[in-house]
Amino acid sequence: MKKFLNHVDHMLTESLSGFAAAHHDLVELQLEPTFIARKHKAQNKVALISGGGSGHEPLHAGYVGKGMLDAACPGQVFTSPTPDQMLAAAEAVHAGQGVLFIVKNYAGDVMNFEMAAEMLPFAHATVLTADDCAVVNSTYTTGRRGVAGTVIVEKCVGSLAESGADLASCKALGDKINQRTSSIGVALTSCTVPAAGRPTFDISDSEIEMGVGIHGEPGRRREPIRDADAIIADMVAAIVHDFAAKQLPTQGNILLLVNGLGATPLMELYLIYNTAAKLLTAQGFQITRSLVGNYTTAIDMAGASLTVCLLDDEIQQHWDSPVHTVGLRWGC
Amino acid sequence: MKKFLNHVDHMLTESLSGFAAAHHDLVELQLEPTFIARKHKAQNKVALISGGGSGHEPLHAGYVGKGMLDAACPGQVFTSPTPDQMLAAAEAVHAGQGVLFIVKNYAGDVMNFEMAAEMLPFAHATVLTADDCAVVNSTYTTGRRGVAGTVIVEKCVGSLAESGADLASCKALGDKINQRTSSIGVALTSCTVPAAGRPTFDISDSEIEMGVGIHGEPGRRREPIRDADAIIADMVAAIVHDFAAKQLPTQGNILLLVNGLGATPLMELYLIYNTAAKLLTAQGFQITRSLVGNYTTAIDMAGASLTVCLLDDEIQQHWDSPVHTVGLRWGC
Amino acid sequence: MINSEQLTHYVFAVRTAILANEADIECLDRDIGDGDHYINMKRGCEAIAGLGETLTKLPLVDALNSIGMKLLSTIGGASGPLFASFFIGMSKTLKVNAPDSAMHIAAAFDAGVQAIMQRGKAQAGEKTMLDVLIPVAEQFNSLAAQGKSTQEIAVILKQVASEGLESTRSMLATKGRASGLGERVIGHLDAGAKSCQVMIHAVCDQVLNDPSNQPSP
Amino acid sequence: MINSEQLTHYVFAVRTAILANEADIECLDRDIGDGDHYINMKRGCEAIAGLGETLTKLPLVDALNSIGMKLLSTIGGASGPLFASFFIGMSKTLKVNAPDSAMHIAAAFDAGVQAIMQRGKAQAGEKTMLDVLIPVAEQFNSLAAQGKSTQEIAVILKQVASEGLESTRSMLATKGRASGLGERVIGHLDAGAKSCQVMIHAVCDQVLNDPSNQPSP
Ligand SMILES: Nc1ncnc2c1ncn2[C@@H]1O[C@H](COP(=O)(O)OP(=O)(O)O)[C@@H](O)[C@H]1O
Ligand SMILES: Nc1ncnc2c1ncn2[C@@H]1O[C@H](COP(=O)(O)OP(=O)(O)O)[C@@H](O)[C@H]1O
Ligand SMILES: [Mg+2]
Ligand SMILES: [Mg+2]
Ligand SMILES: [Mg+2]
Ligand SMILES: [Mg+2]
Repeated sequence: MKKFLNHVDHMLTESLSGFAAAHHDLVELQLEPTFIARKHKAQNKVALISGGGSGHEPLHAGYVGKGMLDAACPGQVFTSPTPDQMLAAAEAVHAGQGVLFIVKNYAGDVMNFEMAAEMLPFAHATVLTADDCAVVNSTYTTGRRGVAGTVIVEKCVGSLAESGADLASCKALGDKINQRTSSIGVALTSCTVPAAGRPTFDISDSEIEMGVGIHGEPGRRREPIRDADAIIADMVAAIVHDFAAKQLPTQGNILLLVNGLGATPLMELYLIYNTAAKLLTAQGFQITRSLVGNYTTAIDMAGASLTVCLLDDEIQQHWDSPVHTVGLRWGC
Repeated sequence: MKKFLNHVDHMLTESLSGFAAAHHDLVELQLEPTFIARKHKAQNKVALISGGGSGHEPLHAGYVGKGMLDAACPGQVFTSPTPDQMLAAAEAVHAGQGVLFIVKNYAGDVMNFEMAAEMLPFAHATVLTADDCAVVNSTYTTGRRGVAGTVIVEKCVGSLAESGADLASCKALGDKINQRTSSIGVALTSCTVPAAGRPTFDISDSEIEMGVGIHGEPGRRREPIRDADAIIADMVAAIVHDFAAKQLPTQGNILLLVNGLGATPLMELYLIYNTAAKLLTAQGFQITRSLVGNYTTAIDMAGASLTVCLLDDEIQQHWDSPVHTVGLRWGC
Repeated sequence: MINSEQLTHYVFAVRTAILANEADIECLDRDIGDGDHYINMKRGCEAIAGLGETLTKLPLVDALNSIGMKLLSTIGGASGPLFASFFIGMSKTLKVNAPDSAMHIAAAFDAGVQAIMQRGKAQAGEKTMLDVLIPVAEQFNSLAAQGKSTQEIAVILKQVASEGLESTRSMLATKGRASGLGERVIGHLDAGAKSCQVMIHAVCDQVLNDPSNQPSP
Repeated sequence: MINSEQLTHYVFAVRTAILANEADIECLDRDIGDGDHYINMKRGCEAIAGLGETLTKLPLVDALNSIGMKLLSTIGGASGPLFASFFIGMSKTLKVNAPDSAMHIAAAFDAGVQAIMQRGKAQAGEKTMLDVLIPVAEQFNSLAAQGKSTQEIAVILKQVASEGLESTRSMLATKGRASGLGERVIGHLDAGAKSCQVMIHAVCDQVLNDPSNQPSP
């Protein structure tokens, strides 16, 4: 393992301290328990709090700020944060209109946020994101994982909350976006969890993992590497299939997010975008919004995910509204 | 080599096409010869054109837009673009006030831009960036390389040009910033040039390359890997030493840029920022502006560079002014 | 039957055992999970060991509750809330029935396991820690009801824990992170089940070595 | 002495030789450069080969100029403008002196090398392609002045090119990308020098095999 680090036990705190120092105009770091909150507490709006294991940067701390989250609770690397973090964050950012938790659907995140919610002295609701269509949704599994689509939920619900909407409306928009969003990821290499000190999985130079999440879990299947176009065609097909399974139209305006998992150069992400956009357009979609870059990562994994969100006027309006965070900024 | 690609000969065009498609509101791609220009041609201002080998994304195409470049000429991977590209770009974006080339100081870039300049039918000037202090500047070498500090030059000169300043003033600001900026890079791994198909250099798990540029050239020396703090202390010392050698004060307001070389997770970049900021503050600097992320990359290299720019009111004002490009956006 | 001082001994024995099984535990969560289970367990064990003296001085129910709350704010991930629920559940039950017989302790253990099932919405056969914990709880109840000696109980529960662990090998995962992997999990043991087997062995060994538990000659 | 048809033969011979030396050339630029020199040379060779017929039909000076302009817009990097300058420089000189003697060709070659020196602001001894080209140009001039046969000249220039290449091994680099590496370049050959040696050998071998150049028996 080669990383810039001093001691593995201090890595997270040192990194969060650097984050808070570099962006002291935007955010504030609290330790013990750990959370990142907006520098200037928002008034009289639903407080949006997310969190999850670290290693997905800029998710979630990078999305704290005007028009998006009020606070983020970073756990250890790939490990859900703990309820005391969420309670302290809620205490700090609650602004009289209740708390909305945005939680990626993993057993650990769900249970920790659930226990926090049970102890929370404020009105609250939770949006569970579950956009990963690599995991077959059935009563036999804990359900689909939340991956890069979470960024879209955080952005749009953030915008709605900023406009003064109530808790129920915020939850409803989050649930709607989640329902209209599908993602799928592919890995060329494993990531290395600092505490583990070696790659989570071994993979040869001629193989890829199709259908990976964002924690270095193995994907649905291992397969030989092929031309990018062939890989992307499979990914697009999986998303289109998922749209059909969810009874969503496979045409209309979409947001296409090509997300790097950490170690993939922009040059490759744009090549992926090029092919995916052509295939989705041929399918009948209109790509009216795009995002390309590292928005939901898996530490240092080489790989990428595609996310398609079926837009409507409401979602598109909230996507376009001003946002000022470390990870997303426009309109101000 | 594992990359998302179809055929190595088409990679660049496919990637540029994806870039142009994803950002069609901002930029336009021309092929044969290849350049990226602003979607909406700027009027009555000095035209800013940069370019260089590909593989450094988002540099330079990602910095085309309002408040920054008018056009960028991407060469093959790590290979300077050719004069015909620069001439065509100049033809397309010249707006009556002359052309300023912003060129990173490499033999190839210098000579190709020089030949373009010799053929250019417009008033023109060139700013050569040479911020890499790993290369000892002496009459015996071609001089220092231009690396991540180039982003600061492009941002600030872009702002000045947008304000209507003339060619000489734009060149003067670029030269001034270059003079007040020092960078140094370190690599944990090599990058892989797609056409070569394998890593440019071999390096063991216990070594780093100190003083690398952005092309996978070996650095000044290979050394054992140490704690991040120890590595960063050496990098900060090199920059402080360079400031002294340039007769710049080693105190005052600075912009600190922690730049990822492509495969380094944000978590590590912020850890680096944390240590570098402390050391520079202890040295007497005041960090009044910061930038952390992948801004000038070396394809898929794991590594990072530090850039320190000594601010003055003029530079800071132009750094803060609105910019709307793919790679940098604020204030609009 | 058990007091806070003994509990503290168990805590240290568990920590030693988890640390000794680093390679196995880590490997299992890397194979079909995300590789953090060992470090999560270690962080939890260190935190509880850090309570040390404090635990010894508390009444048993409070000590158990403290362990649960500490784990809740320390481990995170899936295993954090589950192990926390276990200790909080045990504590609640012992508040009603003082731990003055093996049956009471077995009942408390069972309540802890129920709390895990509730929190995780899981049952036996889903390739989780419950495949160790449920059979152990059942056997514990029944052995205690049969009036078996502490020694006998400890020997049998070790055996049951190991069988439970082994049973996860052939299972499909339907809960937790491994549930995304389909058929690929078959042939692998579950990491959380391994931790539970290791911890149960550590406590049982402690019981077997405790002179106060030796059958009178 | 040389016409556009022969030039076209040389072009193809050069391409074949560059492709045959892929591993060596690529490796050298990877060791102390940025690894693109082979692919740059290949791209240039393919582009010129692509001109094919067109070249044959042009007067020699125009053919040389076309090669230069094509290389300029195809290769990029450091080697692009340098090789372009070489051909454009040669063309300019031959416009003045028609290529009707070995001396005129040697003078044109020399002018090409001068153009490279001017464009690159470099001299002999800086660990670049010039360490092959300058001695070759000098020897070419002097052998032609001595009235040596085409055959003799070709044999000797091959030797000089190889020696020039070898001479770069012990040099420090003071121009080009390798100049950033200090002492670390010692022991490595320069990639551009290698390409020049390969190209000069290819042209000389072509000369040696051309029946019209055979000494009458
Ligand atoms: N719903 C559940 N019920 C019971 N045990 C579970 C459940 N989900 C996960 N587990 C257990 O937790 C273990 C994983 O814990 P850990 O690696 O610490 O957390 P995470 O899965 O969040 O990375 C699994 O091996 C499994 O035994
Ligand atoms: N100033 C110069 N004068 C002469 N030759 C040079 C000069 N700079 C570089 N070279 C030659 O160019 C070669 C490198 O070419 P290439 O790899 O194609 O371009 P780049 O260095 O831009 O990657 C070097 O090996 C060297 O021989
Ligand atoms: Mg985890
Ligand atoms: Mg190059
Ligand atoms: Mg785990
Ligand atoms: Mg090169």
